[in-house]
Amino acid sequence: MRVEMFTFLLTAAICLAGSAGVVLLRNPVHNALSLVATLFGVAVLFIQQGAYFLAAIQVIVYAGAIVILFLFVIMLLGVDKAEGLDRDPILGQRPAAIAAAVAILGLSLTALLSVGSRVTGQASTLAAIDGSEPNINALAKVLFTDYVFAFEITSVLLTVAVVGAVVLSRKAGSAIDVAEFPEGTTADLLQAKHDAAAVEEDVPEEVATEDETPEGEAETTEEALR
Amino acid sequence: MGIVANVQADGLAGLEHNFLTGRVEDLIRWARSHSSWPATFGLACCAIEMMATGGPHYDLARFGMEVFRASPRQADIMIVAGRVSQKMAPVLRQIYDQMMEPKWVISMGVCASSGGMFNNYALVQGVDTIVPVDVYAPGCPPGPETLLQAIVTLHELIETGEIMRRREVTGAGAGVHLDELQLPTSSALTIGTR
Amino acid sequence: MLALNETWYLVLAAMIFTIGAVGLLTRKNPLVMFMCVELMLNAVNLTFVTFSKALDDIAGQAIVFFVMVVAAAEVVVGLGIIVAIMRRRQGANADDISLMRG
Amino acid sequence: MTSTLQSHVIAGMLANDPLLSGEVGLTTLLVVLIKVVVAFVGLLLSVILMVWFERKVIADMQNRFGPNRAGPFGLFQTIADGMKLIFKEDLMPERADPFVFKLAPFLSLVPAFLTFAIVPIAGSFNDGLDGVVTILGQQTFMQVADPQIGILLFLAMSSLAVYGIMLAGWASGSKYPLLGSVRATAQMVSYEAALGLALASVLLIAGSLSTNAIVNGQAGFRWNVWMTGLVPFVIFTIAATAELNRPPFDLVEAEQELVGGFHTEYSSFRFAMFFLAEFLNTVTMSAIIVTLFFGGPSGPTFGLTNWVGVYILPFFWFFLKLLVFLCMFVLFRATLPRFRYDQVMDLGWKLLIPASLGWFLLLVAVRVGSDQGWNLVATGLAAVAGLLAGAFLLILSIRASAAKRAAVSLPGEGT
Amino acid sequence: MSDAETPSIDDAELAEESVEEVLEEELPQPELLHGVPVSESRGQVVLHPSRDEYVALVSSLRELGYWMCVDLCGVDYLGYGPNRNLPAGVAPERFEVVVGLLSHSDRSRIRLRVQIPESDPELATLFLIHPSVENPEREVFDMFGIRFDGHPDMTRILMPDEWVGHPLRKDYELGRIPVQFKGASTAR
Amino acid sequence: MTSTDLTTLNSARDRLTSDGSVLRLSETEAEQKSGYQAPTEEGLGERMIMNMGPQHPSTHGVLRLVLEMDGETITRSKPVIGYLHTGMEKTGEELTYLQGATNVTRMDYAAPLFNELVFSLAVEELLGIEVPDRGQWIRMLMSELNRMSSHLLFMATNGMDLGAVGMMLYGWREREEVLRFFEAVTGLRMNHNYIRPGGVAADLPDGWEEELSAILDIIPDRLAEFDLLMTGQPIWRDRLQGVGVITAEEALSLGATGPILRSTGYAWDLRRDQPYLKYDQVEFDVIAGSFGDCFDRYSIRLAEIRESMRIVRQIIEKMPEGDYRVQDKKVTPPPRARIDESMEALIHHFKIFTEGFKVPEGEVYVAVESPRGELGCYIVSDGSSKPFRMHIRGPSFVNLQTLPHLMKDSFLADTVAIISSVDPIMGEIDR
Repeated sequence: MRVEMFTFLLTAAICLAGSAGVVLLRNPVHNALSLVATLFGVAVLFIQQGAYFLAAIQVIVYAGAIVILFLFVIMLLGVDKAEGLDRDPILGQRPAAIAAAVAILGLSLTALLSVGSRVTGQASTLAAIDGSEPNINALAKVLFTDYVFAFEITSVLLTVAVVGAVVLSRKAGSAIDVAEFPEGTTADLLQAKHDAAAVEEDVPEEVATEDETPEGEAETTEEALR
Repeated sequence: MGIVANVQADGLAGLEHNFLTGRVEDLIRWARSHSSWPATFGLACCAIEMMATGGPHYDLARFGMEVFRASPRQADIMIVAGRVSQKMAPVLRQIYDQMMEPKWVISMGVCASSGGMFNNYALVQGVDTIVPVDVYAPGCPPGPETLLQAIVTLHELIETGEIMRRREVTGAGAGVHLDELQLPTSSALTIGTR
Repeated sequence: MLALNETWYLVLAAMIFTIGAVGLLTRKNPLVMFMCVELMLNAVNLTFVTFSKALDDIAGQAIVFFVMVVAAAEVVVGLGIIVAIMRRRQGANADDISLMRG
Repeated sequence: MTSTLQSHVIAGMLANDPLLSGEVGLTTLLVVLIKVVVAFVGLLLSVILMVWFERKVIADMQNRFGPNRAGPFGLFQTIADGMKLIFKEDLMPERADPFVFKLAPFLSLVPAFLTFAIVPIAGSFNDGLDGVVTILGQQTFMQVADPQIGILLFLAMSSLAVYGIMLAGWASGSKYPLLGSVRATAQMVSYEAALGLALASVLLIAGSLSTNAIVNGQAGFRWNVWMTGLVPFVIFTIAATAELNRPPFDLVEAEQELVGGFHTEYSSFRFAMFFLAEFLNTVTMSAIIVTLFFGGPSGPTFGLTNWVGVYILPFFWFFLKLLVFLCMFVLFRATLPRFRYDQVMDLGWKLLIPASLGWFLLLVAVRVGSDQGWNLVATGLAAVAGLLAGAFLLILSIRASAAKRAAVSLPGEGT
Repeated sequence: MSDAETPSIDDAELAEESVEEVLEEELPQPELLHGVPVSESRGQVVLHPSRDEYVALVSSLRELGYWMCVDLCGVDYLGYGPNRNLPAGVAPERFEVVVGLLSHSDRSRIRLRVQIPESDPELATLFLIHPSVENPEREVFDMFGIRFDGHPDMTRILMPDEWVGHPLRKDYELGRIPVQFKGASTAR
Repeated sequence: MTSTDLTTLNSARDRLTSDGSVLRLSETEAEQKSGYQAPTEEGLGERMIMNMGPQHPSTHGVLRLVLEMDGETITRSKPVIGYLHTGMEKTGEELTYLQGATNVTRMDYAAPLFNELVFSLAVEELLGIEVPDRGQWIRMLMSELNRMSSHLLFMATNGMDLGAVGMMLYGWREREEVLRFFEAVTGLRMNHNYIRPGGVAADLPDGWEEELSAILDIIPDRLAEFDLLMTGQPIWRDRLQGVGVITAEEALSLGATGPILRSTGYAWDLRRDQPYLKYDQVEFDVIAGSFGDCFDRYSIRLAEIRESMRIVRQIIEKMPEGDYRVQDKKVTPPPRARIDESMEALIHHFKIFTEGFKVPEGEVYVAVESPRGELGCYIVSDGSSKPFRMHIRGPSFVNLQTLPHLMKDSFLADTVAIISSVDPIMGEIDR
């Protein structure tokens, strides 16, 4: 029992620290890593409650795929800069959020602690957990019998999601604003050079200086969007 | 993670010397001399001979040196193989600075050591004006035998700790000069099972 | 020493959920907001598993399974949208996404 | 309540291992401790030997001697390398993210160690024995743990191994490593799918996720490599090579393009950890292949039931099989040119994943057919026909999309 | 002509004068090929277009099968003797740009020598006729300081951007550093 | 020769000058915009400037490439050179004609004998002397062997660049066999200074035929191994075929010569088309490709090793007896034995090595087919014993201009294959 309590407390601490990290840390990569910590904690708690398969899936799907995807996007977009937390997005949003949080937590804690250690509800008769049967087999049985329709629906959902993601992330022809990249052909450059009276101001230098100044880029796109 | 943050002198120079640290120091020197990974720093003709030294006939791997590291962070020996131009000099220095202590430099060939036959505007006359050189390998280009001799010499210096003493004296590299080896390689020597 | 029972798990889940909710409301970076949603989902999953254990009912775990699948789908699509937006606007945050209107 | 919960938990984690089914006493803990220590030390030793072995074998293939100065036959070469790296100056790049930079090597090292826990390395699987051995009077398996979810643990760890590489590249704060790590992530995530699908075929035959049960099921040369029809094995091996970032899939550290890939900025002991992790993973992956497809430690024990038949011979078989795969990986490195990034992706998505999925479906069809008592030949033929149709459609769609892409890009080329 | 002569500007001026004198005295009609004076050097055909004729000549030679511009280099004739092997009617200048053209069809080569005065070291680029001259023209600019008008990227190629001077000019020092031997008290 | 005519040539040229595949960015700006540890604000989805080299494992020495990339695709690029600039042309003006060969041999260090050859040919052209037959055949023998060693070096580096680590070592192993012969003949493994104005430095040593035929016996087997490891290797073919494609017209416009030009199907080889030495007396094939891609360039070089061996076999048969250098007191130093006997010979020897010999005024351009293409030498003589101007037309220097066009729209990983297939030698590019 002591071991169990110890495991729980440790894991709970990791979970809470991780989730706090997700909210409080400024760098998105650190946020993602904190999320991984929480996910691991939850996986351990799953194991503690006998849900082995879910624990494994939690690590494989959440940590191995979802958070990796997050990190991938963060790196791909290069948004791995620390975000300032000082500015309040909407006036009073933050106090309101805290208030709401206190309310939610207060309510649920009151509800939970008032009933003591009892869990209300009926013990299952249909899909009871049989101690002798491995957890995976039991889960598989209900998934492919009682919930087979839901299972099929989720597979459709996943397919749709994949297609959607591909369509969304496919690079449209105008993904790069050509105007931002004055890709003068050599002939153009030469022509321009001949035209321009001031030969000193080399055109190649213009090409070089104009491209990718992040601020300018953002401005032009902003204008384009409006 | 590294136990050593800044290795100017021997591995544990800061500690008081007793039997144990003495042994450990010997061990570290042994490790350093038997595992000195070269940085890939080929410049000119000498680079070809340097690569030939890594080839089957001469086999640098015997000294545990076939691990040419592209990243200077992981390399121990910089073999300046070839002439260093004025344009290259800053790059050379930058790469040297990127290498981690302890690091050793072999100046391979007369061009690197002194500018060689190209005493003109374009070349740095001696790479020791840019980085401290521990061993000079003469020749234009030095044959693989000469390079091997330079490497073996360097390894001996490292293992005996002589290199650090010399560095303290000169304030720069150890500056060991070698004679060029003119061994006939006409013998058909094939290493390995073939 | 207190005995470890279901309430502990439920309280922990409630706390994680709350933290996630606060994050969702206060952060501006859409990616971080997404992560907060994942936190809340995890809290709910933990609750499900706890009840499944308490009531000896495997159905709770089955539902967690579905939640995970749906979460994966949601993340895929959500990140797709974010990538599409961010490509156009460096450093976009959640407040700017209203620009998409119309 | 709590004690049942606890035993349940432990039984679940370590599954069928008889060691933990009864009362958990001090001896039990001792046995577990011994197993952990032996596995850890053995792995480290095997890595040291593996590095030496690879350098020697490659040297021999290239008509060279290879390391021969450090110790007899250069055996201490790896030790010298390790010592030197430990006592080398350490660096934290200016632009690096200190915490993540320090964390990353551990993230790539730890999963490699953990995976080995589920590999059975000895124990007799003949004559109805299921690999049970007796240590200090306790019955147990010759593996650190045998969880219910054994193979899923392997998948989980291999998906975690990505973190080390990804974060290392990001935390270095420079361009080459970042490119390397983005490549790595894409590659490893894609090949995990093929890996998992190839694995599914094995699980279908074995009917269990526990490695002990999988090995047990292969006793008497009913090895999965032919029970699953070779294809999953080939796919698994290719995907595993990609997962390991070994040649010809070593784009991550492709020296020729990205200098050192994700570990460009790493020096000293942190680099040694990556180095260690790479070879550790190679050993572990070979062990997993042996376990999944080649019956692990099972092999002829010549009717011996004493310690020779239980420890020595099975371990010998296991080691022999392991060596074959280590040699295979070395051979890959010595001979094959490197793939290009898009070729790796194409191979993964357009060939390996469809092929492993198709083969899995074929196996399922045969399995269902035999369960239902259908005519197996007819079932097989129908399944093959279905798969061929699917493959045809896939090829057609790939062709169509390639043609479309070419058509789109042509006007852009500017005439 | 002797190799003991030290190169100096005076000599070059002298050389120019003497050639001019020769031209004024005799005024022979230069032999023409492709409309420009031609000479021969060791059996190799050399054309001597003026700066104005240069681009048009290369262009028309290209039509005639000289498809490839194999070489383009500069020569600084500062301090060279009077005999420049120039045909009559071509006034020697300090710089020359030498262009080698190759015709694959009749397997012949032809060489162009264009005189560039020191006062105005500029020449039109061949880039739009033979893109292959991009690097060589940059090299000539780097080494001799001859600018190629219309070249898309007229920057230094071999020396660092901030380098001062043009090394292959005859009045640019070789940059030899006296060899110092270890222990020697004075430089030798 | 092929279907190339002026119209297609013109359109190719116009395409080259207008497709904007060259990144016209000065070195300093490229440095500012990127760098080895440059920031990554641009992100990977956008175009970014990347500096590759000058110290990069696959840039063959000190080539630096400034790449503009869209993700992993290269949109524009520019090779930046000069990191090995040695001032050899300037130094060459300070050295006598006899010393000149020592200088030029260090340019293309993979094929040093060709540099000496072209320099010597140019000087001889100016002097108006004819090298005796045996001297010419020895020159031919040595340069063909050098072609083999150079191409073997290419095989090694090309394999290495594409990740076939084994190939690296195999290439060196074979090259070492050839170098051993060089050492026996010239006394040095590289930078021989063997071919000098007036002939060669020394006659072939005794037993050279046996040594050569030993080499010629070994290498074909080894080349068969290359075929096994590379030519027939599916990954190898995938990596090279269709990568870095160039047409004959583009190659002509860009001045590309050697294997790059021949890979396009345009069979132009100076050995056959403008014969020098005694190439008109040996039989060999000019290897041409058909697609102009990296694989063609690789296989042309592989086949040229075989052709070179064919030529070497013929040379062994046909090697005439006689002098190996001109017997002209003005140019040739007296034989070593005579110096000990005669005071006159000693003075002669002293004078020729201190003052050198005078070369009549004039200018001349001579070209030979080096392993990388047309290697030319332009010498202006003012009648003194030192060249007034010595210019080397390095094939790599000109061939390097094809890089941006070859690399346009290819992947970062392909750049390595492409650079490798152009086979640049920086010593010759930067001189």
